[in-house]
Amino acid sequence: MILLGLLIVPLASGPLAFLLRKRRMMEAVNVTAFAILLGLAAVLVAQVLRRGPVSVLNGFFYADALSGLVVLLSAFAALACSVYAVGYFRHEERSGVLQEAEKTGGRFAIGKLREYYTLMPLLVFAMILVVLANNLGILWVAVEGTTLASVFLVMFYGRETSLEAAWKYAIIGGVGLSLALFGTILVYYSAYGALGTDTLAGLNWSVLAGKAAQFDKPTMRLAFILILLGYGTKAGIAPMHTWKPDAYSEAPIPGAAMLATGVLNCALYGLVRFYILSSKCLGAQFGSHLLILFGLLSIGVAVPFILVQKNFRRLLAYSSIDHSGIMVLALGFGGPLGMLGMLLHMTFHSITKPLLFFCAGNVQQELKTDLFRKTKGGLIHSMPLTGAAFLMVTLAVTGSPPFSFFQSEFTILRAGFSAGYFALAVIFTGFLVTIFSGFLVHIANLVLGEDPGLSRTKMCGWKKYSVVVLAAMIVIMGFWIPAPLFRLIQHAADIVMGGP
Amino acid sequence: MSMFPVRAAFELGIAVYLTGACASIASWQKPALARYICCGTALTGASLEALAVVFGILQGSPVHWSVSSGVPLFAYSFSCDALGGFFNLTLAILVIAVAIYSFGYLKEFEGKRNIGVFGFLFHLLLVSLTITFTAANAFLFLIGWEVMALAAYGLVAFYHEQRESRQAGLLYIIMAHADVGCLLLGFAVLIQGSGSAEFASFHAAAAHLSSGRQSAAFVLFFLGFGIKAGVIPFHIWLPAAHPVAPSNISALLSGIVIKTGIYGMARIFLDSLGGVPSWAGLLVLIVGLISAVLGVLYALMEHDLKRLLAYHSIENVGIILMGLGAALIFRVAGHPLLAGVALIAAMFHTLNHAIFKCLLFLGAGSVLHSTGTRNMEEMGGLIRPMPVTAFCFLIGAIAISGLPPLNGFVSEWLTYQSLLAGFGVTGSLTRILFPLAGAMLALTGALAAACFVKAFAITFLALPRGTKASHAHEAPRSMLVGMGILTGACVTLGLGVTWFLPVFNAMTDQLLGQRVVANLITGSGLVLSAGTPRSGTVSTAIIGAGLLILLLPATLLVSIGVRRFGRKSGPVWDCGLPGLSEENEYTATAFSKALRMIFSVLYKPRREIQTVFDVSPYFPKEIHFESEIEPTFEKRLYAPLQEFIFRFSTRMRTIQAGSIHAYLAYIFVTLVLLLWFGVRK
Amino acid sequence: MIEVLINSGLQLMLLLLVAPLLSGIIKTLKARLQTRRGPGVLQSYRDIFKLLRKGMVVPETASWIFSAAPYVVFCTATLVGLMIPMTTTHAPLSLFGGVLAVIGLLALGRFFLALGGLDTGSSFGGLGSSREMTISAIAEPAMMLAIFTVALGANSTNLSEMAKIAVTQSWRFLAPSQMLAFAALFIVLIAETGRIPVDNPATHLELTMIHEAMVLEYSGPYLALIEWGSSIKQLVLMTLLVNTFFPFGLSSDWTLRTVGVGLAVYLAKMILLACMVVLVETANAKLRLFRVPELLMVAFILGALALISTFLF
Amino acid sequence: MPFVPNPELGNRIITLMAALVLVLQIAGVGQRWIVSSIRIFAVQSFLLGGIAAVIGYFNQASHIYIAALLTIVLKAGVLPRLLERLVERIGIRREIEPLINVPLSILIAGGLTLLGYVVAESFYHPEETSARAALGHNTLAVAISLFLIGFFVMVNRRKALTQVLGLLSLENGLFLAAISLTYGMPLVVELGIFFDVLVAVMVLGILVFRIREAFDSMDVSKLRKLRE
Repeated sequence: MILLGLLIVPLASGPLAFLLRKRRMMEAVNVTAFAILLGLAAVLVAQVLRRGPVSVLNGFFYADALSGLVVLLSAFAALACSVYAVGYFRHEERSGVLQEAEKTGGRFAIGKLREYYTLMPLLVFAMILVVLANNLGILWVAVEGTTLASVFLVMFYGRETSLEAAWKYAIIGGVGLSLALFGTILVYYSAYGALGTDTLAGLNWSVLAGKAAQFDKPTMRLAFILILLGYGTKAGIAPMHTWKPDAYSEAPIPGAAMLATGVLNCALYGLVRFYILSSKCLGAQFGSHLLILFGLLSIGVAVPFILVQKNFRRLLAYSSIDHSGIMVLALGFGGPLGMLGMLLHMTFHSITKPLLFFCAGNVQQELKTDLFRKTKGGLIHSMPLTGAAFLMVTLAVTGSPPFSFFQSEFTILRAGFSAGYFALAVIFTGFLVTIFSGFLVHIANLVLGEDPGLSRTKMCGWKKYSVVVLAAMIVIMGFWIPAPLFRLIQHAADIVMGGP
Repeated sequence: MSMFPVRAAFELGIAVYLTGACASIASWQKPALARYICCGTALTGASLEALAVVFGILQGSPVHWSVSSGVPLFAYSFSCDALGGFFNLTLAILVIAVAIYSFGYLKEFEGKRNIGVFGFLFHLLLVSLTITFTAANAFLFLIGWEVMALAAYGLVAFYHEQRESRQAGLLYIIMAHADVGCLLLGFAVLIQGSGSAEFASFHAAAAHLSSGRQSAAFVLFFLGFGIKAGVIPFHIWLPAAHPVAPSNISALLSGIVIKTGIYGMARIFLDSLGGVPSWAGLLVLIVGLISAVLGVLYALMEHDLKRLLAYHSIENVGIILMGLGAALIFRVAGHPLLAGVALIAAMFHTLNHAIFKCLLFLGAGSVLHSTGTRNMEEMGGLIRPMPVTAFCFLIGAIAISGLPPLNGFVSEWLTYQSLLAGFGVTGSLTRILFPLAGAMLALTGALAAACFVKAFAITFLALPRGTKASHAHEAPRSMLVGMGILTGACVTLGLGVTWFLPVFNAMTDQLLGQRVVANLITGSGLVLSAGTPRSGTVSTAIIGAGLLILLLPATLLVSIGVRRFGRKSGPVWDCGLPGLSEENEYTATAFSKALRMIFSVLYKPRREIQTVFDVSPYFPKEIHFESEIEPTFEKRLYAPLQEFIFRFSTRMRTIQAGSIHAYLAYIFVTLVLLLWFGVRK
Repeated sequence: MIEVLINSGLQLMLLLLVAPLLSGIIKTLKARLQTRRGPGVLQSYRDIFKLLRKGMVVPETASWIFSAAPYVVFCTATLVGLMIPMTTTHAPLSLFGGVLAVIGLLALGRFFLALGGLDTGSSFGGLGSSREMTISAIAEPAMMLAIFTVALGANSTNLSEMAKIAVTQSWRFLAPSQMLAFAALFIVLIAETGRIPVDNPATHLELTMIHEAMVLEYSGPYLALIEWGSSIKQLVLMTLLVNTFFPFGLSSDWTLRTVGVGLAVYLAKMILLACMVVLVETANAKLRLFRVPELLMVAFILGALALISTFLF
Repeated sequence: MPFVPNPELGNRIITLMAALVLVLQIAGVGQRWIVSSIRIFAVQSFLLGGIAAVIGYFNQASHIYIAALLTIVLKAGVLPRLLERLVERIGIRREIEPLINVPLSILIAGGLTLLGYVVAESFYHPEETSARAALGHNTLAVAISLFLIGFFVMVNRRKALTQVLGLLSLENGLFLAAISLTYGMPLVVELGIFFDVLVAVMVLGILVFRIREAFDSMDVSKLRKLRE
């Protein structure tokens, strides 16, 4: 029941917003819907923790701890983004950016707002569907759905560059998802012999997971390669990452934040599901090597671009590439520690990344540019809260203790050592240190420095509190993770290890 | 007698620090209140910590406890043992002095700088330092370690409006993060061996480490801790970062923050790692030697007072490492007694350096506070307006130059003795190294004395070299009290060393399994001995007393003469020209010129003289003189590295040149390759 | 305790009295070697006595550091003298400070003297201080190496212990390591006492003077203390040299005869060393300042060789 | 007595049609006219629908008929019509020179076909002699080749529209794999995929149209503003 509720709430609130005429109403619907969604997700998690996997409609929708975790994170990110979006779009409207985007010459920007408040719930719906679908084919359909919804978010502002970004995103995403579909078909094929049935359940995760050991092995190998490339494209793993900087820098901030958290989680979720099948069928070794290769490559590719970055929105995208690389690497290192590290990382990432985007958004709205060279530094004088939060979240996102990423990265490092990848762990650490340096230099030069004499503007409450609350959560999570949440992560890690 | 509640006092101290942090930031709009809170809580917290540590050490057995953490993977376990306790004690002493000093020092900030933020970062630094020295768990240790670096970064970049501060802060935090990376890997090796992140588990598990792993761990830890301690060649951040921070912070940075590296080495090399490879001690010794000599040589060329002091920190860390390296060598060679002496030498020098370096930085802070410049060439004659500061600085200068009878001499003496003892107990080739190291230590000491003659004389003596110096005034009383405490500590630790040394018994017992201090004290408790029978002895107390006694006849002689034949004040001999002015005075650059010429191989000095004539070349209108030395490590090591990385990164940008065909091609090629290699039978 | 006090008292007297005499002897010998008449052996006593009876002029620009320096120079030199075995192997304060304390205390004196030189604000003072500190800095390692060679043989840095060991092995000085170390220490002695070819104690030419430049502004009793202190320092260093390497005649007990013989042998050895110093001074010209490091480098190499040869032979 | 279709015959027919599809795909690589490309795609899709129908017929898998019908209606009918209208509205008919010239492109396409066969080879189980296995072996190679060549077209072509066509023909490969390997996916999935493809083409169509409006060109190699 709760599963249906999780799907219906965003699915209904999108069209509802489309029908509304007042900005306030849309905002209210959006925020309320996502607040309810988060509540439902929490209930789902409680159920999963208490009773194990939940399913409805003959197992058409299915949720275990892993799905519960990802739903919770997606719902959280959605709520955070919706709260911030209220302040963000009001500012955009005030400064006339939306009106310009609408190209109607009108004073009102209600069309653009309607577009956002309709698309966003649909995107969230697709994200939730990815996670709750039992059928791996439906999972693919839903991932494609997230792409389609987010393409519109990327071209939201209608600038030439937005179109360019949207095109690249759509084409590269399209190719990637075709690869994933090919992989899904092959999984079905490899399972064909083992299952022998032709029913709907033939692609159901709950069925496949039990029999994965009997799958046809060569087919599974090909299937995993294709899935890795496919969902890897969606997750932004190098060398399929190229769309990310463009899309992230063009979408409106809440949309970009959603891409970087929710959508990324969905893609990784898909990857993880197939990884479990592959490791049951082929043993962990085959998948591990590929995942380590791509994970390390992603982190490595992010390094030079972070070092010589000129645009702080693109900087965030490369950080996202770095983080998805870390998660893939963790999956590759494997073992209980690797899985735990990966899921911890995913959790922390979903909480930290939105704040990073919000800070960047605040700065961009204030300075009307996203290029470093057009900023004079010294933002701390005119925007003390954003400036301090930006510095803090930069430290957090680059894995500096005491912030929570340190826990996951430390765990991942231990996983690497346990698996015997000493040299790789050294390279990994080297990359992390370099990324830290590059990132911090950029942001410190932006935030600190002489007062450039900007007027000190008052931040509206929606923006302010979304920043403050997230910042507080990041600090707290560094020292304390709620016990149920940790249990959930632990269960999810067990599932990734191949447990029930 | 009931036991003193060490844990409670310790935790209360931490709580006070944390409260201080929060209260400071909360009261940022009321500067005066923030100042009171900042200094008051720091003082209270430090006193509590000092109590906890002193009783912890006195009660003998280490206190160990765990706080259940919200992160089930990691435990927050603390241990107040002899080694950590000693460093915590050092910290507490410094903090007490600095807190009192800051009370006056921060007054200047009111209305100009945010004291709330300062107090927040300051307390964060104190908490993290305390935790670093008390953590009994790799995870907690790393948290303390990095928070310390971050807080220090905030304080180094506190004057972030100045480009110099910003750059220095970034350099600092980048190096600090690199060292965290090394430590992370090092701990990962240890944890891999023991299966737990607790320090206590490392020691037992280290016995099963393969020698390759052991060496790898050693190198990683040495890199990590070495960067933090500022050993050459990882020192470049230190002279950049320490001078630009507010002076009370510089004092803590040089006094105790870099000592965390020493602490880490002692903790890991002597305890957690079980045994170190046989070459390890030698490596530490040689690196220490190089740091000591080069550190002081670079210090000599500085005329920025605080940079000069920063370079001396490198030198002194080198001296400490020489002792530590000797301790490692002796331990591997199976001489726990000698190892104990060497360890005490290193640790005592750590404490001493903490005290006199803190004192000197506070003194420099007073001067900066009063004159507004760090450039020694603009100072001079400050001994008249600032007599107390000058006296304190002089005591610090004598102590840091290793001159008897102050504390610097004692620890260097112990270091010499352990180096000499090394000749007798080690194998053929290495034994030569010990006396050579001793000779280099002598060179270091003498150069340090030269450097501090320069620093003190150019700053405080003769005539003011500019208006800034001539309008100087003495620092407020609280600042003087802060310095006075440390001055007293220098003298007390120097003259009363034999009473202080038993503190080290617990530490050598913990790390080496032997209480060695009894061997170090003879002659009815007044004389320090080098540990072995017949070896050298010294008594700073008697030397001090002897100097005082001999002063008597000398004073008598002079005062008789003066009373009978008078004492006049007159102008200085100025070669018959009218009056001596500040332009005639010797400058810091001139003072070090001889050494600059002698060590020109190292310095590669460059100088440029431009003369502007009006009519005749015999009457120059203006002469411009420019002189600089080559910053070898920056220029030859770090700059090329940085350039390489950036050039590489810039070149890498072409892979993201906007062409969707290229992007698709990446995926296509990856697919084809994977199909070819991954699937083919 | 009493014994230490008496011993100290006696050695103190010896120090204070012999030091100016030695300076006088060196001056006279030098004059004779240069076929001059010279001022006479007692001239140094007369100088000190005269200076003590002069009024003094203290520069206006100087602070209390200027006044403190002469005391420190005098006291440290004298205290060091009490740590060194002169006529007996028992130096009175030997237990309270070995060779490291000796070097340290001398450095303390030098530290203050250099400060005193800079305190006046005169360029001469700065020049002298700079040169003095530079030369002593590079002399120090050579000195340490040479002394370590002996100390390692004796297994102690305690001068009395070193002397006692040396007395028992009277022909040890012929060992290559000892000869090399002696040579090294002799060069250091030249440098430390400010003699040609490192410094010229008899000049007031600004280009060449080192020690004299530092004390240029001192007058009256202060100058007396400094001169006296310097001559004590010279005596101490020379004593150190002869008694470490040629410990003949050092009495190891307190009978009148051995002490008497000890004193006589000691004086003879000092005069011999003085002759050596004078020979070197007369036979050489003063080196340019920047050639001095080369000389000291030679000393350092000699010291290092000495060390290596203890290990070889 | 009911007519029992001979699977052997079915396999022959399917293999033949699959080969034809592949030939069309390679022909698409060399094609310069956009409208011709669209028509080639339409014919290809029609053939695929045919293959689906044949498989359905010979294996009595009735739900494949639905897929076959959908393919023929959507991919061979609606989509080409939509694209042709778009071409008319935009008014660009000819593809400019691809990045790699035509002969070399065709050579590469041949190489990719070879790769497809090599990859498919690894799935060949000699011990398994069922008709499905043999069919799978043959058509999988074709499917992989179709996929790779479609991908190559996307890399190679400059026009936005031809990239879309590449993407569509690439998906044809998937379809071939899906029906021939496993006699189709579960129906719900199949429908979902069709729906998605339709929406994707519409989204891409909108994008093509807006790009044409904004840049006055359909040449995607000119979209190079967003770069490092």
